[in-house]
Amino acid sequence: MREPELRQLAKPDRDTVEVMRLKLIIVAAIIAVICNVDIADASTTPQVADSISILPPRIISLKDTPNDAGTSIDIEWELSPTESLIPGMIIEYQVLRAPSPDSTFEQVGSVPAGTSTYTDEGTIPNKPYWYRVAAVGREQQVVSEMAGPGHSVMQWFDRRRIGVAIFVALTCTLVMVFIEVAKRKGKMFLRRLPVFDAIDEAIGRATEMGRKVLYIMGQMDVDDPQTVASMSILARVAERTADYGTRLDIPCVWPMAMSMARETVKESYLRVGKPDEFNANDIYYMTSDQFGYVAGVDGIMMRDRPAANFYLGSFFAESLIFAETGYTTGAIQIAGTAEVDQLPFFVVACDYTLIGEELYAAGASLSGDPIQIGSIRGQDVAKAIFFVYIVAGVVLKLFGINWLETLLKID
Amino acid sequence: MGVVERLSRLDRRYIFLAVAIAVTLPIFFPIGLPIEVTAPVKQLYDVIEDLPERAVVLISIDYDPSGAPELQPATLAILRHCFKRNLRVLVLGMWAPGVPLGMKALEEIAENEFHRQYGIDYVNFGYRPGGAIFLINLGRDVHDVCRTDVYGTPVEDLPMMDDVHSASDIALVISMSMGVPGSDQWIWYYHARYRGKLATAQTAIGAPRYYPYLQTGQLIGLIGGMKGAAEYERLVQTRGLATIGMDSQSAAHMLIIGFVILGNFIFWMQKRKR
Amino acid sequence: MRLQIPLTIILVMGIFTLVTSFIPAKPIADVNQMFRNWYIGIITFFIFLGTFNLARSNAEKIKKQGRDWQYSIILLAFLGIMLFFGFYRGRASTEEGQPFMYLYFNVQFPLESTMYSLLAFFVTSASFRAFRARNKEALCLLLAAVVIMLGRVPVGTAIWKGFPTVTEWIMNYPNAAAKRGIRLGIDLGLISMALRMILGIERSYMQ
Amino acid sequence: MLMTSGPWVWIAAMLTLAIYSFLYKDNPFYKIAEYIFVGISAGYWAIFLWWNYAYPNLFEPLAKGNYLNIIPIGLGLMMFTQLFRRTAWLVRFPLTFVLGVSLGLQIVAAVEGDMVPQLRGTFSPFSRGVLFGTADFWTSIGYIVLLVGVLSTLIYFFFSKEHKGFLGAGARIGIYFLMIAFGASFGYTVMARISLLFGRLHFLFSDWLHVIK
Repeated sequence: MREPELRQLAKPDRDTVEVMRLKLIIVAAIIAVICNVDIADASTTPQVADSISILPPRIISLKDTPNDAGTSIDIEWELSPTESLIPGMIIEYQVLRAPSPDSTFEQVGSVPAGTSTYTDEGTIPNKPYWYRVAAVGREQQVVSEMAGPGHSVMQWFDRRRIGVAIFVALTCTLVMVFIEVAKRKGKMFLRRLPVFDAIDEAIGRATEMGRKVLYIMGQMDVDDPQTVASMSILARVAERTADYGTRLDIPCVWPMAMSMARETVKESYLRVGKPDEFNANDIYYMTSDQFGYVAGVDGIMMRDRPAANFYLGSFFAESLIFAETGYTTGAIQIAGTAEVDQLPFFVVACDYTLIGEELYAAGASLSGDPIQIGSIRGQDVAKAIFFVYIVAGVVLKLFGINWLETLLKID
Repeated sequence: MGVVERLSRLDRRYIFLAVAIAVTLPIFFPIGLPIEVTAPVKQLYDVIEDLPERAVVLISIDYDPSGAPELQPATLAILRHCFKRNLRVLVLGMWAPGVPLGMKALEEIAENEFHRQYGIDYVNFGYRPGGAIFLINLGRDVHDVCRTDVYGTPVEDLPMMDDVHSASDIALVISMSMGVPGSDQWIWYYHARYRGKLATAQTAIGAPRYYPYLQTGQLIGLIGGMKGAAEYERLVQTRGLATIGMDSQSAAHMLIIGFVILGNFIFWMQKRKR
Repeated sequence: MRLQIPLTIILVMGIFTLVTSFIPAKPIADVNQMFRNWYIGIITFFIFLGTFNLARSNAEKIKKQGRDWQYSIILLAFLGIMLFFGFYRGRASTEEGQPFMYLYFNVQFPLESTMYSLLAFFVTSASFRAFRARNKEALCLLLAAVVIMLGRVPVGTAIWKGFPTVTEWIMNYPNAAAKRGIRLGIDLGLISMALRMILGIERSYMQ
Repeated sequence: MLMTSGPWVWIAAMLTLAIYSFLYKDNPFYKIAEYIFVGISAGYWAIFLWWNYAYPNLFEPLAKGNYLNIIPIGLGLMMFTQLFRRTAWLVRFPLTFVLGVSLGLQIVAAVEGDMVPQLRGTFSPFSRGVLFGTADFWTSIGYIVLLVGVLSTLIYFFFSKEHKGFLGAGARIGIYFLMIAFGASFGYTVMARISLLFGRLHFLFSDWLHVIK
């Protein structure tokens, strides 16, 4: 805290500081004479200083607050000269407002001494307002001249967020364009992820051992895209279990996700021609409480000892509890999540892990649906653009050109 | 079966037992590893050291029992420091489940250890709802937003509050915080309006986010997690919960590293055999 | 009708929310806020439906005397107790000192934090079996974990004063870099999935 | 006081031990604790959401004459049509409303809260000073590592081409970064986990058994 003060004194306008100090001494001396007190005390005790009158502040501008709903006005004023003459005499500034010049002014807010701006956040768009600012001391207050009228205006676009808007438009357009391309061109190439073989292997082993497959689709409901991505993988897993005649157990956190899973699995059983083997009761609601759910699933693992555990979707602190309990029961474990904080635990404790975006890509790739694959292609192009953007940004910065960075600025 | 073979099939329950022992033993047999005091903790200590006697310190209990292992030790250490320096303490909180924690802390330190008098040396206003709005009003008029204390006593009957009316009568605010409402509100709605000294204690997860506020001077001190609390305990020269906890932490961390080394040793031996 | 109207709702609501987040003007902002409040309100019904489902499935289990049905009685009893004490004095029933809060502090809270603290055990067992230097990648993982662990506790500082500094550097640079890369990918995956759902291309969530 | 009176401490301690017994093996005590937990938490959340969201946001305003709130309440009640086979499709109305609002918000949040600041943060620290030695050495190295790390991790998540040649090399580096990050995060969270266990053990030894102060 000491440093800024030093810097202030070192500033070129040292003269003003000196002059002010001189004024201060004079004023203090006058006060001392009037009140008959010791000079040394005078400049530091505001109670004494209150016996002379405060000079009023002066309003400089009334402006509409930019980029808002049109419900606020920025007020700026010149500080009362008293503040620099007798520090501590003014305690705060009150901002007063009236709907017309001759109606009564009411207080809308206050700021501590030394502050010269205030945003009045309670105005009606396009309505005129008049303002005064009062400097308030311990026993007296002085009101500035009236200023006005000021208006607040609605804005239809938040200009500070232009960079965000551009990137939203860019990514959305890329995805949509490549979905269209995929519709016309048919299937596109997508790198094969090693997890596909792992899925088959895990279900195959469960069948051999005559144990069931446990599928957990995470803590979130269908409004989390990860849960929906998990569904496309579930469709493939269910096809396999239907094929092999292995039981598929799905405890759910949310009722909506539960009915979605039921529908997905039912369709898969239908596709491989075994609709009779579908058992809706294997897909059931457990609880929406995080650790209540963990306690329940751990119980299932220990009692039924499923041979393959899938954890695909959004996971939180329970990730490692699942993975370690599953390991003790000897299950092959396949995980995938876009929750960055939980990835380390899955990577360490599971046999295969889909990292972040791979969760989304795996579903698309497994379904073989050209539309989904097309949107993955769109994501890839976006990544390529990010790559170029970053490289270009760094290179330009080294030449002192900053606009690529400025575009991304959000205040 | 060789040793390596047997170790590689080590029952996990022995690992669990080892963890329980590593965390428990230091509770009974402290190791007392030296704890380096970091600057943000020392800063807060110095500020409290420099306060004039009988100055008022406000401690805001903005956490619930799940934050208690990390934040309660810090609360105790700060209370101890305040009473040692003969300061007056005003306790309140913006988290309803935190009230019992504040009461417990005062009982332990103010009553049992320092035998201070309630209403004269310290007061407890319990849970105060309203978040940001409450803080704005608090700075303006303490009596208006704290009409009765946690036991239902009117504020007029608490002698300590006779000269505590607004922000300018409070020498220091310390927000013990694990989320919202908490330190953010104290910074944005209290400190921004009324200035005055403000410090915070945070959980280990939350602490890194507050370093920038230290640089700008909005915070005059920061206690991060159990480690920060242990540092403060060292400064006030007590062996509190956090100091014991840090021994447990050291033991548990070393145990894990030991298991990693053991695991790799087994792995290496098995690979060599093949 | 069964498909067209829902698809229209999601399209209109999705596009409206997306576009209007850039429009600060008051009438639009007010409507937006209203929709967000409705959203929170409707979401709460998801939980009510869940609670209902839970009660129903356990009641059925007791009726059919399925496996572990005795435990379901305990579950229903505690659910009932909690609901009763949550409502019996109106809004005041969740204030401090009420039975509802006693149950929260002394039953739910210890269960929850104990369950959470199991992680301390699992972190250790996972480190023992999984942190093995099978290849260079695994070695990186292992070394990073060990260095960071040493940098966090007094015993690490006692071994070498530099551990905290190295810890901070790893957290701030290589760790931040990889997380940033993952996040950028995840954002794209999320946007593309959300967009497909809004446009009605992805409709697997509809039963 | 809520947390120290006799019988309640015993209940909390017994439940704590019941959960820990699971570490030895599954047993009836754990099962009892498990079912209590599921029951009580379901009740807690229903009550919590009712008094904190549904009641103040929907029903109270409705009682005060804000009749527009009939729409969300109606949509919410439609959730229960799911219980009957013939009306189950009506769930689509509240579901698509919720999805529309939530997905729209999520797209903007992903770009504004994550994508744009992350992109910016990658190259904003660069200046001539960073590369040509006026900044602190390890900080300069750090920024370069950060840049390489972000770019190579991006390459790792490239799905439309096989990872060969330039992409292959980039992805390899990306994997190393991922592994360091995962290891680091793992090590970093150990402390918080141990704190939780310490908290529980301390509760048992001090509040329940009183063997330590």
